[in-house]
Amino acid sequence: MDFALNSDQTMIRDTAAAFLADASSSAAVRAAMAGASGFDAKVWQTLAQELAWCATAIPEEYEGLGLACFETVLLAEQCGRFLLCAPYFATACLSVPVLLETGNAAACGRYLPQIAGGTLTATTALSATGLDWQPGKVAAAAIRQDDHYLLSGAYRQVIDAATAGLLLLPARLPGGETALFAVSATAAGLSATTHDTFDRTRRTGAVKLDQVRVDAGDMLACGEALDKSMQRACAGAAIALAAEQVGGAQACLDMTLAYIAERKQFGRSIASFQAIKHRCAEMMVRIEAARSAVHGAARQAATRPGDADLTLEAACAKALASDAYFYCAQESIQLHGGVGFTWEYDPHLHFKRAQAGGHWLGSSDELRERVAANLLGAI
Amino acid sequence: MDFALNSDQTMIRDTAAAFLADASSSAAVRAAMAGASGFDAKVWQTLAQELAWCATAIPEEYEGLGLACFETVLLAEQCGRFLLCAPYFATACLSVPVLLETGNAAACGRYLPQIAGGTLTATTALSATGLDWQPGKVAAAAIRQDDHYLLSGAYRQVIDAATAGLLLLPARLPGGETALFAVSATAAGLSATTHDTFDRTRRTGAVKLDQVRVDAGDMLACGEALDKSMQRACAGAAIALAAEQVGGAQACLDMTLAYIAERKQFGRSIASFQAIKHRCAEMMVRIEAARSAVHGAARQAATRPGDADLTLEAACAKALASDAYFYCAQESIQLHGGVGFTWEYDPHLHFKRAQAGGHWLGSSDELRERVAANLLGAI
Amino acid sequence: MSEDNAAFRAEISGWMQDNLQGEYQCLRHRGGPGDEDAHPELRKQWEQHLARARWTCVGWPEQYGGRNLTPAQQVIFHEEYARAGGPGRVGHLGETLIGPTLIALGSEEQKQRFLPGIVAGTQYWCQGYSEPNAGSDLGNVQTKARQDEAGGDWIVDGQKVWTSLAHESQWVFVLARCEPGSKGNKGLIFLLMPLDQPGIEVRPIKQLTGTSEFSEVFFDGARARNADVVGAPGAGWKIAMALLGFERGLSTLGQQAHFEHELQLVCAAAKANGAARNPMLRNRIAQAWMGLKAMRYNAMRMLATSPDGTVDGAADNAGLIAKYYWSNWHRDFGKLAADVLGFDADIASTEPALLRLQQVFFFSRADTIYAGTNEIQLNIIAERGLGMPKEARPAN
Amino acid sequence: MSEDNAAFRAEISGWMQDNLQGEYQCLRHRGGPGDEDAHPELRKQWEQHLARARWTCVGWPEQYGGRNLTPAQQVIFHEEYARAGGPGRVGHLGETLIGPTLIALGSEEQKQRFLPGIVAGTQYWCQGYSEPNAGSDLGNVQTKARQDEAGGDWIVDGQKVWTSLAHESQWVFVLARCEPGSKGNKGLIFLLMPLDQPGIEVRPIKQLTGTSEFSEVFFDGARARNADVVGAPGAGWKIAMALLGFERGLSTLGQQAHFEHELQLVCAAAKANGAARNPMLRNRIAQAWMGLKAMRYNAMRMLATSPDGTVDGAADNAGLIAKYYWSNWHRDFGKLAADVLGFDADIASTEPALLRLQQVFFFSRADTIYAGTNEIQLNIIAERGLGMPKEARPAN
Repeated sequence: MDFALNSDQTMIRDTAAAFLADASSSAAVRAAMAGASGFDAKVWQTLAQELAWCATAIPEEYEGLGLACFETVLLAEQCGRFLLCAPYFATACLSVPVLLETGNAAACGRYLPQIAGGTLTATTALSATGLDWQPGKVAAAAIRQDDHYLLSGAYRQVIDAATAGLLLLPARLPGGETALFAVSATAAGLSATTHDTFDRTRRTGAVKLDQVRVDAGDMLACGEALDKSMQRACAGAAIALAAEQVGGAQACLDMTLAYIAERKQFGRSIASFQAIKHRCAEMMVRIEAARSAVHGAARQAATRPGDADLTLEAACAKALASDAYFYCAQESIQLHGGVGFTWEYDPHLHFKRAQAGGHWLGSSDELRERVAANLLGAI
Repeated sequence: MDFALNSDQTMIRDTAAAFLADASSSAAVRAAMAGASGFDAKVWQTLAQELAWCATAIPEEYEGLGLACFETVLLAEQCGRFLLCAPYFATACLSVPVLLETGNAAACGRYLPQIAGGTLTATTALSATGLDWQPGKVAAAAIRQDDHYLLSGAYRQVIDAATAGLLLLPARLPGGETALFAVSATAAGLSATTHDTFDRTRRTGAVKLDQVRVDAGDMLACGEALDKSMQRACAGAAIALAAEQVGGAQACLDMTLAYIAERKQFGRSIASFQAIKHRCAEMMVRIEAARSAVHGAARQAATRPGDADLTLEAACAKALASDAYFYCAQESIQLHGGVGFTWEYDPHLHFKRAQAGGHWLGSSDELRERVAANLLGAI
Repeated sequence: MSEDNAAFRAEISGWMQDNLQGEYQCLRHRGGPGDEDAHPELRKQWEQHLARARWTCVGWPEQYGGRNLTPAQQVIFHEEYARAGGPGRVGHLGETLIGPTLIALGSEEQKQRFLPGIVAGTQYWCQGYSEPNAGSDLGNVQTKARQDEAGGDWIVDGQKVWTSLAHESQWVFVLARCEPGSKGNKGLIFLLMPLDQPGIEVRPIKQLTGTSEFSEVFFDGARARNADVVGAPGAGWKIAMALLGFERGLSTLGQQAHFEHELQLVCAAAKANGAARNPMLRNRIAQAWMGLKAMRYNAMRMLATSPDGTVDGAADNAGLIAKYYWSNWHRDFGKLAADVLGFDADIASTEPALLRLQQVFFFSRADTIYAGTNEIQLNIIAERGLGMPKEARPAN
Repeated sequence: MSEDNAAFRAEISGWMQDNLQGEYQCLRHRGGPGDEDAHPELRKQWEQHLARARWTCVGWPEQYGGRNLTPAQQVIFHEEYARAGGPGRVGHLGETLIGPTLIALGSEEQKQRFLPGIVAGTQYWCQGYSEPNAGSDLGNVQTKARQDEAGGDWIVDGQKVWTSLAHESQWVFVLARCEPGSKGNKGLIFLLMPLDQPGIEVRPIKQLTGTSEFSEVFFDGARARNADVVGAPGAGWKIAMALLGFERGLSTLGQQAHFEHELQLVCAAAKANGAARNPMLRNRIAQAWMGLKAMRYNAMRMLATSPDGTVDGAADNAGLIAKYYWSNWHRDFGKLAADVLGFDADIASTEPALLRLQQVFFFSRADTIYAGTNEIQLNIIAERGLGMPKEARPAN
């Protein structure tokens, strides 16, 4: 496994950075935050249709580019760096792996080409309450009737709940098994609301189902097969989220370096104080270590490792990246001093995003317990 | 509760410091470490008989000075600061509270005056394996025969096992209750060995009992009453140990400040580097916070709070002091650079003592769980 | 504790129970840091309600309207006030900072004119120290004051920043440079200025919380009467530092009672949502409890007065670490509160208790920045507490 | 992985299994940091055993006795060597530092004279860089070298310190000042000197572990032949820095395999004594595992060579953090190992696996000090990695 980027990968990264520096500038982010949908439809159109970002990891048979998890990670890192407000994560990083891993070819054929083409956004609900796969905590129920199911229930936290065109929703079958359904946002009986979240760069909301009719063909998978698929898909999503977090952490460090180089106190640039230098160095250490873990996990994921190994790779990447992000966001506020506490400067946007994402797809402590269980057995 | 020291207390502290600066200099500590007993008998004689340190917290009815836990804490802090090698902790800080709390007046009358007079040293075994009160883990058994008990069993870690004149040893009675016995070191069938420990400033050893005969009057307490007494006594001992640890942490900071003021690199005293200054400041913060916790706990203990409150006070003092001690010892080695890693300089003596004591009378995590159980209920 | 003190404790506790009722009930536990914009008008009424019962400025001499309470009694007052959920005091800058400064260093006329309004809870103050380029480096103050030769007034031009509660205050105390070309702590003046005048504009700063406890204050030909100079022109630094000396005072124990209340909210939230069964969170909650205990005992060491007059450095050491310790404790605690809430931390709660914890998470970010950043605190601890070398300050 | 590499991996793994047997069995996992005095004589025989199979200096060009392995193959070699429990290499300073330096910058005569002994595992080297007042500040080297005008030899006076394995070595490479009055990195010379001569005295330093892996080396009229100057007199700094550049190399992956073995020992100890059921220790063990994984991927980024020649800064960044990351990881890991052992950590264990963990606890304290202290590493990361201002160095 060689860890160098090839020239295609370098280009993907640099093109994304150049695009986002403009399309997701601080002003653009703040405009998106203030809007009802939470993102700029025009930016999304460019990104999803012209740049085909959602197509990256979709196989060519579904009209995607057929690239690996690693290329998604390169894009996600830039999205995190520039605080991109867009349905990219929920669509391309979460729901695409879910569709691919559950492996329902008809459903893939129906939805993936639209996603690859940038005409359909998607999201996935993972449990009744939060953003990790907990089939035991699914509060919705599905009952089969002839050629369709009727779904009722609720999901308290779903990313982009109110804007996604396609919702992948788990529900319990009468026998106790959990099944996953592809449901159109326009289905009668489905209602979604957006939460008043502190992190305004990515919306979450609640979804309610009241006797929603779903074609039997849109039941993607169920039972053990679903659980296994979802664990793999969530691992992929966690690696992408971790990449975002590494990008975010890098942005925190970069903006801090820029600020403290200019800011003078006691007649000196505060960047010249050794304690400040050491703290910036510590940020870099954590960022680079997390980046190594994320890149390593993404490269491993491309080799289709076993379920347990993939889960551990993702746990390592997400825990290190998530902790590094929060650490850097905190330090960024602190080292900006007074202005770090203002709405006007950007550190707080990262700070809020770091805290929110820290609990998605497993908190760092939960992920460490997954690793511990593997090394030491269950407690 | 006024936290200022009165003039008597200031004198106790300063006199102890002046005595130990000489009697427990680095050279004296190293001589004691190398000796078989682990301490200098002459220093002990001065301290226990002339200075009457062991008498401090013994009531006047048992020929002690009748002072409070707080004065013991002032002495213990200096002992820790100067790495005193002596049976002071096991005798005065651990076994005296055990004798007083178990409250067997006849036994107190027999042993406390000798301890107060400095002619008897004592220790207490707390469990079969380690140095915290775990009656469930007592592996010795006692059988009553007429006017005496026969004790058999083993204790793997006992402070000053091989030198204490009196050993307070728990053993299980046939009915399942645990009882505590006062056993003379010279009792037939009792054997003690000293461990090859890394911390050479305080010896621990193993004790074995093979049909040791103990007078019925030397059964100090048993069952629930014993458990309650031991929890109180261990809380007292933990506060004293915490005081030692605060003193040790202070010594680590002081020796580091002295070294880095002299040490030059890059043409400057390394004490002038801001990162070094901040790290020394961080040490001071942890030391002063721990000292506040220890002094507060000692002053509270003097008011005879309820069992639960006393346990929590002790937990807080010991956890903060223990963590501060290890932190400062680690920083002391680091900031000494190369010489911090040598046998010749003193940081490693504190480092080893900090690690060893960190697991006595509850590790910091165990103590925090005690607090959590109180705040949140058992897990 | 003496019997007197127990009776005094009971008196306050009883008064609070009887009075923080009815219309004031909704103020319980409100108005603390990060919550300053809660019911400002009602909290001003509460100040006056307190004043009528002589519960403002309790440590001040009786001649100035105080009760001349001993430090031990003041401790009790602040503890019981906070324990009862007494709301954040709108008048605290007057009571704890400028009032004591005027009592110590003000002219008789200044005392007569300002102290009664502070005691009565009718006159509110804010602080004009920090500037965009004089934050940690307060000696770099650039706001200018020049004397109008005609009337003797001082005319002030410049900008102050991080002024808390400026929009709720009538008066501001200002540190300005009155000797052109002077540098550092020389040539400064300490002025008392009414905010409601043409030359002063207050612009709220939107904070990361979305609220605006802090403001920028712009001075453009604003005026202070010559009688409103505290101390001598040119010697303002001495007054400014004396005032900061009052900052570290008894109210710290009241602050801790607020923290204790917040910790109770976290425990309740953890029990309610199951976080109380998570061993890592249990450990952190216990650590927070321990830190709070250490903070309390540290404050008592800091406030200790030796019964027989002996002095040791302990109180100084305890005082030196106090700000760094509580602010970092509170910032860590804010993170703990958010982690206990888990997923729900990101959704503005409709339950006041949970919303309060969310505010603590965000607002505690300011704790390690204002009133001396962490970095400044560590410098001070190293230099004053440990006698380490001062940072080299390059020649200007 | 290509088929070639898989075959190569199997070859080494098989060879190690077949050869680290019998008399060498007791060397498994021995002789690492903190364990350098384990079986030194037998480990020298093992070096020669390796050499006979051409498993020393595998990355060197074939003309100097190496195998000219690609970096990827070297990675595999070091991983499999360590995974099999291959003992700490007594010859590693020769193989990884002075050998590559001579190959790059030595004279032909020096190559001919020294490289064969290094390859054969018969000639051992130690490093004479640090001095009592030139630790972090290597440019402050004061050891003097003056040329004997008669024979051209260089006569050396001074003292080196923290020289590892001096008592097991025959040769030392020395950085000395050859231009009197010169300062910093100017006027230095890089000399190769035999240790066994009248002017050199080696005094072991007793470390906190009680053992003596490090020594002081005193030079009192010691001699180096003029032919044993590497590079030009006065330009020794260049050689010294080039040599340090070789330090951060492929052996890092072998080191990680040692760490992995230590982590396995901790897991086994935790399962045996019940610590594995302690949630806090589980969390820390998992964190250690994660850190090790990050370290491994970081090393692979550091060693990455882009397939199509594009270069980005990633490898540099990964390289900059490597030493700080592994040394702090290992120090924390040592503490974790001790905490897993609990009470028993303080009693020298009679079980080799547990004793090893006890050694790690103590010896890992040196990791954050030698080869650039934490403080120096953070300076370097800030200045080279982040472009932050250099520390002011006062004029001498």
